[in-house]
Amino acid sequence: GSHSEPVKIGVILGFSGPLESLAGPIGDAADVAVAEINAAGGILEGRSVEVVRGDGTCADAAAGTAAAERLVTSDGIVGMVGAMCSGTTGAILQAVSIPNGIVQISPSATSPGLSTVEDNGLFFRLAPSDARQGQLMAEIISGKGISSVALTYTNNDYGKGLADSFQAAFEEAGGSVTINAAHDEGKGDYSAEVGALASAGGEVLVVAGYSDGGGAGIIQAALDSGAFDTFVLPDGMVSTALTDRFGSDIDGSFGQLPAAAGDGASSLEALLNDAGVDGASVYAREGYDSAAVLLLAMQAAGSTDGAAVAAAVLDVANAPGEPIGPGELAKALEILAAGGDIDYVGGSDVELIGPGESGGSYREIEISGGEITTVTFH
Amino acid sequence: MAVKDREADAFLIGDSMTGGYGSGADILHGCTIAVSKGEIAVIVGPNGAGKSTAMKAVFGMLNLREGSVRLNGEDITSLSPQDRVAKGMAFVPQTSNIFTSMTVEENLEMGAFLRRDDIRGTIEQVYDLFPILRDKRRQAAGELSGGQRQQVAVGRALMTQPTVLMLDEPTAGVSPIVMDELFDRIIEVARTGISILMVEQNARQALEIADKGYVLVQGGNAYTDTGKALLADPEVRRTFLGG
Amino acid sequence: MTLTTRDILLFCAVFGLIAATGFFQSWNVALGIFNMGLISAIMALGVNMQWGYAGLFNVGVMGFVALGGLGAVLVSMPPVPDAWAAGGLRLIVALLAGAATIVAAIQTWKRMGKGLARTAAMIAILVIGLVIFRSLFDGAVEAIERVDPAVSGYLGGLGLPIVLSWPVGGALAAGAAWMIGKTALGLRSDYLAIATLGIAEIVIAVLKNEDWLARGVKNVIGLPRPVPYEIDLQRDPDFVERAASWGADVATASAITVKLAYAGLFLTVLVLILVAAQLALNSPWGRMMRAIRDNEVAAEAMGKDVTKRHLQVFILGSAVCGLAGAMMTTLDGQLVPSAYQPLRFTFLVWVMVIVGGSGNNFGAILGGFLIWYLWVMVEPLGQTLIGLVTAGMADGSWLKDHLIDSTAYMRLLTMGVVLLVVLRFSPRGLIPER
Amino acid sequence: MIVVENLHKHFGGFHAVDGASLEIKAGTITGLIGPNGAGKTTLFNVIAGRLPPTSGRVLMNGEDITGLPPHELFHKGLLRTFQIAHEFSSMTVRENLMMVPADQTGESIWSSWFHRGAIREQEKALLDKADEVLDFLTIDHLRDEKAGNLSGGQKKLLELGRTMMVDARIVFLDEVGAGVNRTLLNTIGDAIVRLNKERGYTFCMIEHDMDFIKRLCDPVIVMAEGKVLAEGSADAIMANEQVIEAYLGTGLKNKVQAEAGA
Amino acid sequence: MDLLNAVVALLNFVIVPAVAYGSQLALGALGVTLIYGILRFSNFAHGDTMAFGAMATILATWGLQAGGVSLGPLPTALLALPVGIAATALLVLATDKLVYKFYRAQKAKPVILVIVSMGVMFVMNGLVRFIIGVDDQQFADGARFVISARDFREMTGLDEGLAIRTATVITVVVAGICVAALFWFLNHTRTGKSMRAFSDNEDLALLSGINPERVVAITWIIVAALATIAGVLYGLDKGFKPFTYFQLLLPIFAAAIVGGLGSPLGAIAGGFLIAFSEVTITYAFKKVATYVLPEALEPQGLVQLLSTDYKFAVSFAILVVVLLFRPTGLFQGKAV
Ligand SMILES: Nc1ncnc2c1ncn2[C@@H]1O[C@H](COP(=O)(O)OP(=O)(O)OP(=O)(O)O)[C@@H](O)[C@H]1O
Ligand SMILES: Nc1ncnc2c1ncn2[C@@H]1O[C@H](COP(=O)(O)OP(=O)(O)OP(=O)(O)O)[C@@H](O)[C@H]1O
Ligand SMILES: [Mg+2]
Ligand SMILES: [Mg+2]
Repeated sequence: GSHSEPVKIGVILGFSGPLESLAGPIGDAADVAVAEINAAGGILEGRSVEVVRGDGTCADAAAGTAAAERLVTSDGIVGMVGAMCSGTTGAILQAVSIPNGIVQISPSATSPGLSTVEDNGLFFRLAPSDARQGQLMAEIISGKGISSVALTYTNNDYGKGLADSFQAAFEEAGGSVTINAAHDEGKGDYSAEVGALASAGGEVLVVAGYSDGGGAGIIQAALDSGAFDTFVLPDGMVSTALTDRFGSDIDGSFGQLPAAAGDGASSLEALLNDAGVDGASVYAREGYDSAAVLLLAMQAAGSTDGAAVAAAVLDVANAPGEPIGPGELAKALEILAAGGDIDYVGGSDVELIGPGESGGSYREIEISGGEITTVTFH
Repeated sequence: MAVKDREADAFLIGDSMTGGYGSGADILHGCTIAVSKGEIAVIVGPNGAGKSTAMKAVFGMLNLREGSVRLNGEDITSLSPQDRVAKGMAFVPQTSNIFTSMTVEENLEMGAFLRRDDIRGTIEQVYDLFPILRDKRRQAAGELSGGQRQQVAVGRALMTQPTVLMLDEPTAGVSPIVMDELFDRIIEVARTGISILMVEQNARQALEIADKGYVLVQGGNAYTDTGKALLADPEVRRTFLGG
Repeated sequence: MTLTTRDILLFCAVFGLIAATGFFQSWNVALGIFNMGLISAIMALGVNMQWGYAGLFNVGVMGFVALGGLGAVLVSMPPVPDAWAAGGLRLIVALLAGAATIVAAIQTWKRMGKGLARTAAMIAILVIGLVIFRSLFDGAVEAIERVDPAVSGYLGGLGLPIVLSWPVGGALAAGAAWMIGKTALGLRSDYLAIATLGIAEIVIAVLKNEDWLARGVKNVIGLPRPVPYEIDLQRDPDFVERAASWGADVATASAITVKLAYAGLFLTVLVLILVAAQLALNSPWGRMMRAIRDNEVAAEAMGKDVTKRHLQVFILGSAVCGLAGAMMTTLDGQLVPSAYQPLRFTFLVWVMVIVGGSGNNFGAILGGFLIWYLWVMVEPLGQTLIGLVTAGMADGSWLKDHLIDSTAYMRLLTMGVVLLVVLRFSPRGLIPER
Repeated sequence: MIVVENLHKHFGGFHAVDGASLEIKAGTITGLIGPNGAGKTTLFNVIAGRLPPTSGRVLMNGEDITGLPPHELFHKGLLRTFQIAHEFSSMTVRENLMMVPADQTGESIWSSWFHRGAIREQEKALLDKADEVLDFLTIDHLRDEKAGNLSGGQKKLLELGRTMMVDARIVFLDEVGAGVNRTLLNTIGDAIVRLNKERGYTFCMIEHDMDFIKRLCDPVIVMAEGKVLAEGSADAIMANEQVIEAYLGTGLKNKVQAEAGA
Repeated sequence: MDLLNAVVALLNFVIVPAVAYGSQLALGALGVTLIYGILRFSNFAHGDTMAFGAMATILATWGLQAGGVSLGPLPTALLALPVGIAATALLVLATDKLVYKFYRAQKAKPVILVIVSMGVMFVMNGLVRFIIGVDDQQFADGARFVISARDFREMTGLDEGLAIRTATVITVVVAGICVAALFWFLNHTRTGKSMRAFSDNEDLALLSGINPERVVAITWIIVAALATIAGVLYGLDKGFKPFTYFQLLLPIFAAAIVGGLGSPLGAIAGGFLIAFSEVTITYAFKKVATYVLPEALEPQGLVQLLSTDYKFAVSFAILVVVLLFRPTGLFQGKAV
């Protein structure tokens, strides 16, 4: 295309369907990144960036694929942020991104299966594979001298993968998991699950779910019935939605989420909040970072060609280079334009390893006084 | 032609009605039926002649393309069925003429839906007429035998205390003894000044008590005369009344 | 039953819509819609057999579609030798033991006379059987699922060409339908509905939770394909040359070639099923089915074995749904159990049948294409709509921002409106039964 | 042909059929009459396999057929009509008749794919047969009408027409006459007699029209309150005091009949 | 003492939650069953009607809360209920006029109406999300508990706690009142009987002088009231989220059907049956057993009949079994 034409990128998330309430903030955060870049004069010598949204639905791979297909072949997007759920992500990758040579960066797909998928080098994700988090969570819990936990997970690839890797690691470390029970999203009533969890017993309850979905429902029911009062919260659970709802009732609960050491996370959260986006929502920061990495890679590659962009992603995301935090996209563009090297850190401490996924540094948190407080970084 | 003259001042008249169901072909072709105050008019004719259709047309359950319906001199062609009920008309259709899931007594109560006065007395009258219904008052009407259902249907219509009573084959399936009762009762009702318009296949008995008889064929009037006269007409007897 | 001019015009209109998508957006999108439209049409045909022919209210379509998907995995994925070694045999023995228990229980129930002894014997058999089953099964499952859980953790499939899975998927669905039919077909319409709905949920629960079978919610991805990969085409110099001679860029040409290949396969299946369905429907068999649907009591009195016929058509329809399910999983290239939602896989198919015209095979097919087209296209439609509505508003106004934020929800809303409009103008479906 | 032994059918506490025993002899046209609610239709329903009996047995030519499903009875040559018409309402009148015969090749889905020729021939024969029956019932002009759109009496005729599509051995008619024009009913009566004489059908018919009963039936069985009250020739029955009291009455109808007879 | 603990544990984790969930389902099922009983179709839009009613009430509640109105220990939302009911009634009446009326006049088959109601469902779905968004909304105020687990433990000195929530109590009471009122209304008032007559035989109802439009309107108004009440009580207990209301549709239908479609009593019974089967069958009796049994017999495993993974499936399996033995549901529903 000519130089004055805008560069179009797609943002495909589950805007309708079971995880619809998570999709909004992620998409909006991506918009914030794009707006920042446009304010800095765009990429590739002044081309502005335009976002085209598509509904991945999270539940209907075919509809998600059709949306992606349309974005790529009709709207003419040259890169894609998405999809949200691992299922749709895999489908779109196979059916659309690979055939059309489009770079796809998912902010939130965490299924370990995606690590080994045949992707022709086009697929990246900023969320770490769940395998690593499970291990870390086991370490943190054992570190507190807790030896027996009850475990519940949201019944999808994220929850199941996390729960399995955690259970394996925790039992390895000598702990015992009294029960490992799934819960389904959006089912409203969780008394049966909590009944079983309570009966199985355990010092704390590990909830591998979503903070505005079933996970919160489980905590509510557990608190109501007095079954548990301390919860272990992995990434999907840590958000202000949780503290807004339960306040200091869950004081003493703890957990971890992928996040950078330093203040990238908090400054991005502030940045997003200023733009009217819930910066604390799960994967919102990764949404911003995904869009940023994608566009910076285009700038670095000096073109929108898929293969070239794919090759540039790792350069942009990893050291060496000038570290780039949230809100510093203008600076990054400048450096790249001048032929320099950057190391994008962003709000989620982006560091891509192996097959192009986040290596995973984590922030350990604790709830105290109804607030999420950072304990340390791993 | 005495009958024809009296149609002008008939209490209820469906005048040269033409029409059919929905957008289908016409079933009625300029058919006229009428009944005067306190009289019994009987419609007979072969199956599919349009008797039931004519009754429904008079009751406003199908759109007429031509013709009109007048009650007591007033044109009611465009009134809805439930408004006609309010004007004192009552109708027992030929099929699905009871509320099957409701009890016998509730069926009768529904008949009196528009009445605001005490209906106990009327219910008792119906039970006296059809004693079997008293035994079955708490039973769902759908569980009754064919003839018992028919009795419920007629009872329901009587509950309205109408000024015009329209009956589509009220005696189909009822036993002879009940049929006699029913005809007796119909004569009685007519004597109180209520007009009765009925379709009958038990035509000979019906024409016997009729002040006026209509023979419908293919949606039009074939013969119209007093009941006795029709009964006496050998042609009518042979072709329509089974000899 | 022949097509009237109006019907043909309707078909032309729907294909015209899809073609317009090709002209104005891209042929890739259009072909993508067409391919899923073919699969939807087959599903709709299956439901139409059950509802349109025989009046069976099956709202468990999702379950049969999912079983078809399972068939695709079981046939086409390579076996996992480690898992087989770890517990494959034990698992099979366990399943056989389970089946034997049930058969034994049923036989006892049939053979023994009524009474306490029978109940006691039955319970004893069931309890002992359950204990044996669980002791074998639990161990085997644990062993299998421990084999590299992140990428396998299941037994894998047979490693056969995936096209073979289509009939197998149909057969799996038919088997399930047989079991369901045996127990639940005596129920009256709405009650049959809830039974099938429930059984579909059970099928999905099994798919989600039995990891040894098809990895449960961890999903199976990267199923083999019956057609070439785009990437391979793009690397094939012959193909590149040919694409150049057509004047298309290679990526587009390869994607379209692959889609056309799928379309050819799917179309063949659809035509075969359609011909079989039409022949049956227009023969005395179809007449008998319609009679049964109209009035079971009278049909029974006229010597038709209603129960048997219901079972037959239930199995046939379900098998067709299973077949379509296997085809869909093939097209998706993955099996994602949590994606099976009743709204999408049961009720949307019902919408297809009703909007198209139940009782009419061509109606069902038309409905399949049209509704799928809308399901995909309501998203841009909704966006356009919001764009139009907000065009006149002042920038930055609260309402405008709110509306633009809500664009995503326009998807279902538009779907609803379109559905209501279509049904308003043809309440008996676009191509009604004659 | 059919023997009913001490049959009971109870609905809750209500005894609709209360120990009825009767025999329908082969080759007869047996009339079954009785007051409304006597249990006639219920008896039919039990014999024809629609309802399971509470107790008692039904024998057909010595074979116990109690509780057999209707479709099996149909194959044994036992047919029935319904008092409240059970037409196949969304099918055409002709199709209503054509679906009746059993063992049509085309009723197997397999044959519908691979034996088109045989089916075509059978269909032609069926079609002719159906048209013949429709002609006879004077509803041939309605052959392509949806059965649901027929008039009340026409539906009754269709009910009867279905039994004429096959070679039955025994036919149970539940008030075929109700709602049928009397002139036509006479023709139907003639047909019944003809089927009985020429083809050896046995009939058992419920009817309230005593003219009709008298013309056709011998013997006549009277039921009341679930039991058999009397049995005999039509004349004997009509003179039976008990029957007059319970069923016939002495009112208008008899007067009219007397006149008609005169 | 241990026996007491066992009983309390059972109460706290099985009985009370099942009663709470059951009565929530029952209230929803009541609306579904009424539409089925009178208008003769399965209304798929009911879940979203509940969401709409709850949303309208929430907006009104916020208004009241902003105005400083409160009901003390009871949630303010109860005060806002009439507003929600009125808004919902207007919505469903408008829907009826715009949509359903046409199909009634056409005498369309029930299944057509079912599909049409899905169209309505999509539209309402969008409408609710348009107005209030997809997020969780908390609007409960007042006291959350009648008695909390901790208070109970302190009061009785037992190891086990027993929590009873205000919302549960309100829901149970309201469900009881609703079913009694509905039962009485349908069976003993003229209007109620005319509604049943209408559902039985529409044409004949006309012939009895019953005004069908009035019957339909009254039905919708009652349904709107039931849906709003159910939606609000559910929201008070669990929080308001549009997607959950849609998901609730399935168990609600299950409850209505197992109870016998068209029967208000059946809806209640069905709701409880579903809730109890979900909770009991998947409950791990380990804790209870530990209290009751001597130490030697203490169970090793969880003593759980089936894992909670299959909770939904199990309740459906039970449904199927119930239907096999009572083919029209517990309370003799009707089938179209
Ligand atoms: N399903 C049922 N439940 C309860 N009672 C029933 C049921 N079916 C029939 N009955 C009762 O059984 C009795 C006999 O009914 P049946 O239909 O056999 O009468 P019938 O002799 O055919 O009468 P008719 O001449 O009026 O048709 C009636 O009193 C009826 O109310
Ligand atoms: N709902 C309908 N739609 C279309 N045609 C109909 C409908 N009902 C009846 N007809 C047709 O109208 C004609 C007249 O029917 P109608 O019911 O008026 O006959 P009838 O004189 O009452 O006959 P019967 O004595 O058999 O009751 C018949 O030929 C019938 O096929
Ligand atoms: Mg008639
Ligand atoms: Mg009878």
